[in-house]
Amino acid sequence: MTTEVTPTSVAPKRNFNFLFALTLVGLLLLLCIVLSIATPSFATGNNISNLLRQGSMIAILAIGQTFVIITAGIDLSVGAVVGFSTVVIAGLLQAGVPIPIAIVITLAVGLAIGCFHAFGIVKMGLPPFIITLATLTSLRGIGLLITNGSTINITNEAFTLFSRESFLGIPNLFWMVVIVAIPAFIFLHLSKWGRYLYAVGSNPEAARLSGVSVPKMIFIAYGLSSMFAAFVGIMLAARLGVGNATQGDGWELQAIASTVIGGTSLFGAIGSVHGPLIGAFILATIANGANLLNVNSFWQRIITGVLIIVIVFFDQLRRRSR
Amino acid sequence: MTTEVTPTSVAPKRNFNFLFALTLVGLLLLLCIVLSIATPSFATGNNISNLLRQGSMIAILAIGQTFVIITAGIDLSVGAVVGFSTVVIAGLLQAGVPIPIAIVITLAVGLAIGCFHAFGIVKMGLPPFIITLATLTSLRGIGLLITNGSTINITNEAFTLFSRESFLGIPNLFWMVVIVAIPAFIFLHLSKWGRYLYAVGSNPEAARLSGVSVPKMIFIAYGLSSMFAAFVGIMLAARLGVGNATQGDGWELQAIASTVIGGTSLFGAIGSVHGPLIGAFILATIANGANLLNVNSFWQRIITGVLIIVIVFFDQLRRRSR
Amino acid sequence: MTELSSGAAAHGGSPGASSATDAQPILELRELEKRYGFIQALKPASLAFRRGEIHAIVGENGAGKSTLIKLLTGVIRRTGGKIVWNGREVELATPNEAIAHGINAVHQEVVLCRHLTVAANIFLGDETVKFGLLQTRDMNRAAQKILDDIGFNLPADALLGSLTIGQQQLVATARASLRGTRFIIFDEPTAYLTRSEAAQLFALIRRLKEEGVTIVYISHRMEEVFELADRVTVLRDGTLVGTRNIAETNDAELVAMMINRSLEQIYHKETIPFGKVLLETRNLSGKGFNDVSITVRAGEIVGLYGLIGAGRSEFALSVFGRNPRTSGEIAWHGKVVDMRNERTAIDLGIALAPESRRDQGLNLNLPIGLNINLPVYDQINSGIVVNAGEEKRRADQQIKDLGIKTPSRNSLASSMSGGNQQKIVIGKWLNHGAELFIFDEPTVGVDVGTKAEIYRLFAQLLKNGAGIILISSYLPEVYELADTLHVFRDGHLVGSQAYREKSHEDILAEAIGV
Amino acid sequence: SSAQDVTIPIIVKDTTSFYWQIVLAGARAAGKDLGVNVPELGAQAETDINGQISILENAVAGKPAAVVIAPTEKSALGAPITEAANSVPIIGIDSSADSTAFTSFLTTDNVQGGRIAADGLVAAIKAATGKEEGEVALITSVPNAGSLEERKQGFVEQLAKYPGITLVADKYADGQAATGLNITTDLLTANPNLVGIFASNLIMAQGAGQALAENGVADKVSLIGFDSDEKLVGFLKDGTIDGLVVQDPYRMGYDGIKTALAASEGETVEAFVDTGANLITTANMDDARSQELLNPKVN
Ligand SMILES: Nc1ncnc2c1ncn2[C@@H]1O[C@H](COP(=O)(O)OP(=O)(O)OP(=O)(O)O)[C@@H](O)[C@H]1O
Ligand SMILES: Nc1ncnc2c1ncn2[C@@H]1O[C@H](COP(=O)(O)OP(=O)(O)OP(=O)(O)O)[C@@H](O)[C@H]1O
Ligand SMILES: [Mg+2]
Ligand SMILES: [Mg+2]
Repeated sequence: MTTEVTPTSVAPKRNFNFLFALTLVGLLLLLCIVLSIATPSFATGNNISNLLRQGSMIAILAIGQTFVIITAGIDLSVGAVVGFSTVVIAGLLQAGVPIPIAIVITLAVGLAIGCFHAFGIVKMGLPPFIITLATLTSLRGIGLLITNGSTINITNEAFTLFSRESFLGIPNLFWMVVIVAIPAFIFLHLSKWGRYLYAVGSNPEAARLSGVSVPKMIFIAYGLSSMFAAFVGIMLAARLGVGNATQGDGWELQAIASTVIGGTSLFGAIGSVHGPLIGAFILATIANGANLLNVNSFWQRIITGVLIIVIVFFDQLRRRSR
Repeated sequence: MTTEVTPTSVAPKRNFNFLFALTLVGLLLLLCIVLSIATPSFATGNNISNLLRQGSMIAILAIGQTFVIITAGIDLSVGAVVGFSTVVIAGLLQAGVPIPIAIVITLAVGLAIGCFHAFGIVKMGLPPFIITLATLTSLRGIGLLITNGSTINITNEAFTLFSRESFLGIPNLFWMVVIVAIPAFIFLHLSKWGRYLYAVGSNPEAARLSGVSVPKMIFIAYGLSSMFAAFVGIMLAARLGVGNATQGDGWELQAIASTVIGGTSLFGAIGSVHGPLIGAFILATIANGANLLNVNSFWQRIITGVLIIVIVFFDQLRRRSR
Repeated sequence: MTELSSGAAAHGGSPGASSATDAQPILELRELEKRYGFIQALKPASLAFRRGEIHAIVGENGAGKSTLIKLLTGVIRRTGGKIVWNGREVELATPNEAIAHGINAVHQEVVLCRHLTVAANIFLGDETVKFGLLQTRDMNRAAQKILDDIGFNLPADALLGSLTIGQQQLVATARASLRGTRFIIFDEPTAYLTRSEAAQLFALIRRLKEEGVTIVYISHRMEEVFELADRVTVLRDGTLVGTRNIAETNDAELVAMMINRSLEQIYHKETIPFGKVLLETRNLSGKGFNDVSITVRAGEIVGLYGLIGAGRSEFALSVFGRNPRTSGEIAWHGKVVDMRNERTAIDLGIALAPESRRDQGLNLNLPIGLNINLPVYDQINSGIVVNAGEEKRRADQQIKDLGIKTPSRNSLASSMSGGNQQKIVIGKWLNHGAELFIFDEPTVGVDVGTKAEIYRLFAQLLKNGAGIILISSYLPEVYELADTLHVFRDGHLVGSQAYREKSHEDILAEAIGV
Repeated sequence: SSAQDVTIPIIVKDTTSFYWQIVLAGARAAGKDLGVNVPELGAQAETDINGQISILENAVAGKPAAVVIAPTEKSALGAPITEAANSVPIIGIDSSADSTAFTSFLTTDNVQGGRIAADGLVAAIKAATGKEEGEVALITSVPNAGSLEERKQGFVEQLAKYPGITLVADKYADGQAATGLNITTDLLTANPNLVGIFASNLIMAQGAGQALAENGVADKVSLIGFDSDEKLVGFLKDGTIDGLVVQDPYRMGYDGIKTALAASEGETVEAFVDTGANLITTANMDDARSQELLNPKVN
């Protein structure tokens, strides 16, 4: 439905994206200003640190999700991959594997899961929704089986401390966002791979006829998405100090919501790295503000739902009017 | 991206659908035969009754979901609508509203939710994924707000008894499936409305230029989906004897899985009423069998995920080979 | 067949001659064939393309022309036979392999990314990269230079989706000419082009030929074939019927080869007395057109001619209730009506066969029968269910009347060739019936034989008391058929004339505005 | 100091559950009685550890006088609580955490609750069949919820003391009453000799109770639930459920706030309080104490 509106503008795409990002930043700033006035505890260094920590994981998931959505796909498994990865890294660390190696192995597991998705899509012809839904279901089962339904305690202090510390006054967890977002930005917006990703999402047949390997791009998109999810799993394990297969429940929907709020089109071929980042922090700010203002948690859900509608609606409006 | 494979079939589409349904029925029968051999308790009248009860709710959700998916949309809200409807009907019954009126009001609430989705899609230009995701979030919040996080106990005996009783040896809950499926079949496969639904899913602009009111069909599809969900909410309230806003969590994914297992294409314009029905009962049989065989519940998740992949894969294979 | 086979045999007899001489064909097909399941889209065919020639391929809809092209560009894989490139046997299994040999094509349907810019599309798969970073500015500049050189007036940094189909087709052409350094195939390139755009294209093709590039040119328009080609090959039902030097053949012979019978005349015109006024637009304005007043009477064909983008389709869509009007009024049978939506128009007795069959005309992944019956489901119910017998009867009738080449009404529309798809769009409205038919570019991609059929159908409709608005960018068509011909330019009506009142040149001048 | 601008947030595990709503009701009452401002916070699922940590961080950022928290996971909440305790006194309720920084701790021992359930189940089986033997099953609402795992541990440990009783099935559901219902009906089918079930939280007890009623085997199969609401009390009354292990959530909430206020004002408070878990059966359900536990003043 919503037959995509043919953009008739001749203006370059870049400016448009840039403007859109500005609007979103404006919204985020507005939220922050309102909250600063409404509650004195919002604009404190401590709270801003909290906010940065709280938004960071969904932000990274949203970036990975964006790659997938740009190819006109979807990755429902990221929440499950996060939970599973906490189990993997916790298990490895408790088995005495050194931190760097444990991290590399966990990321490799994530990558493998992503490749499995791409395999299902490319070679088996499964819809992305289905293959990632199946993984979502199975992966939690496997994680629970490994831990026998309990949690693995991580006793490695160095590992868990990392998540609570800061560098240059900015929480380490947020630095992780920076570390992921900059290469992601270069990949998507400045390299030819990014260009191919858009081409695949826009018209896979055209991409194929241009010599772009569509399967390869699908592997890259899903591989990155799952690897980012594994990365978030590592961050979460560090933050919680436990490995637990049921963590990250429903995060896929939060990541998708952030992505869409950030201007990504679920029909593919439209999206950026900065949009989803801002989208994720808008959602985090709403939750943070609601907590500070002591808004009933049920109201929080209602507000989040309504805000998703409002933000995406205005995005659509602007796109159509151009 | 899974550029949809152009079927080159020469055989009539109808026969094709029919054959596909047969294969699915075959799979279901195979499952039943294996389980009958594996455990003596499977093929007992009592267990079959239980099985029919267990599969009935997802089956009805899957039929509604099919309408939506045929229009190339998706309805993520059905689980939340089920939970919300249990609250509505429980509240009404406890307020002394007579059963028939309470049922009609609850169905009307469901219809209104569906119309809201259609409004968002048609008038506000929101992607179906987003508007129904927003409802999913908000609706649980509203339900929790109404009940203040607790359950509403239904003391109306006549209402709760209904779900336990049988008619002609078949559980009433399964009769509900029959009552929904027959008109749904006529609607989708025999009436002009069904033809229009397929046309809208295949190419809304072409449908529009052929005189089909696309908005009307979108309203019908989402309205029916939510109304079916409200109907399932009523069944669930009767079965559990409580209203509780957090019920039905994740049922949307089960319904979508049933629909896709039943041969519906997430790209729209392909699907039937009987396919999703069988899909839902395949999933129910797997769960039932796993319980009877005392399979670890973690394994159950894994098996379900793997089976979804396998079934959809073979469906794709057959479609492609034709 | 005879002449061709002997030619192929002569080349086939000396496969060892691998030195690239001028006499040696650049590309040779030996018993090439393609099946889709049971359908044999191309029967074993042997054909040799000479270096630097312009080789036209003509044939009816579904004859296998596009299939042949797709085989040569690695889009689909052959199911039998050999392809010999420069004396060596090649696979041509992937688009990349074809590109590597310098073979490229402009396909019948635009295959580009609408979300990317023109420049990004032109360089897709072959980007300029420095230190791993895209050199977007360089590529924009280079693309602009290419476009300017060719003479296409298009902005390189515009999004492809913001261009008309014709302009997109030109981008595809620019792209192909960059890659097809040895061999370029054009599959009905002028179907969506204006006359001046077509002239630019012809100039480009001639230039390419001078540079030694071999050109294969597929078209349903005979005059283009005679204007451009050195040789012409005819396909019928997946079979190669023969090849002719252009100097040694004529229209009639080619048409006879294509349809296996002779065709005295394509344009079928009968004088039918005009009846009462059906439709009148009074100073109608809307998005894309301004202040248009026309009248259509029963028995009359009103032609709307103009360059692409002149506003004719937008006008038609407003008359049909698809797009809102901003001012003016529409009168139907003398009474002013409010054309609120398509349904209103259809119920009044107006039918519109839209210009883009893929985007507007067809439900591609649904059966042909459903497509044909879509507007009439209101009329063929028994009770609440659709009358299945009537549904079948009506579908079969149109398939028969229009000669739609399909094994069954249950086949999907997407498996039809371009021209056959167009016939489904027309059949849909013939099935429904109407008092006023609006045909927007009804013969795009339709072969001569079928064109003649369609024109004969027009006469039939007129005799039954209907009126027709015929929108076409193909001047001979409107010129020969329209009782009244209106010319659009930039959304305005700039001239009207009765049947054959003015010359081609005058009308063209009006349309271009010189 | 004027208590009016004293803020003491309470953070529970899952605001969508009735049990935690009772805790919040107790806290709310205490807030009103003591003139303290009590924000009611909590994640929306018991398994959302990260959510609870974020909420704790946010609560501490608001510079409250003290924080009352029911840690959702023992080890994961340890470090955050220790860190939070650097700036405010922390009062733990319900469950423990790996932190020594609690100023005071009011808890039910969930392991003990599991033991009580085992004893209660065996007693009910004996009352129904005259023997302390037979097959029993355990249904847990969701995997990975700390308190449910503790109940399971206590239940299994205690059950081992009855040689005639065997645990034939140990099932996890997905938090849905309907799933609990389906699992129970299938358990009954697969184990025709089943004599007892322990459904270790409120939602599962609702589903299991409904299944026994649906299959008409309430007399044959004993059922023990955990926590209570109107529905379960109804089941208890009509004999579908034989016993409920009931904690005192209201008191936990009330005393939690009370203790926190005292601690914030520098008074010494008791370091550990056990609020207890009791088995309520058809026999003792009309006692005054039972009625108090079964009918907490939620609103
Ligand atoms: N994907 C496909 N599956 C099955 N049949 C196909 C497919 N593509 C083409 N065909 C069939 O192959 C035959 C040749 O089609 P092709 O597109 O080559 O025709 P064409 O000569 O280009 O016709 P037109 O002038 O209408 O474009 C037609 O009968 C068509 O229906
Ligand atoms: N979606 C749109 N939004 C804005 N302007 C449009 C849109 N579609 C078309 N136009 C503009 O309206 C004008 C008329 O276009 P229209 O398609 O009606 O022309 P036409 O004469 O029918 O030519 P064609 O043969 O291409 O259909 C053009 O200037 C075109 O750019
Ligand atoms: Mg063709
Ligand atoms: Mg037009």
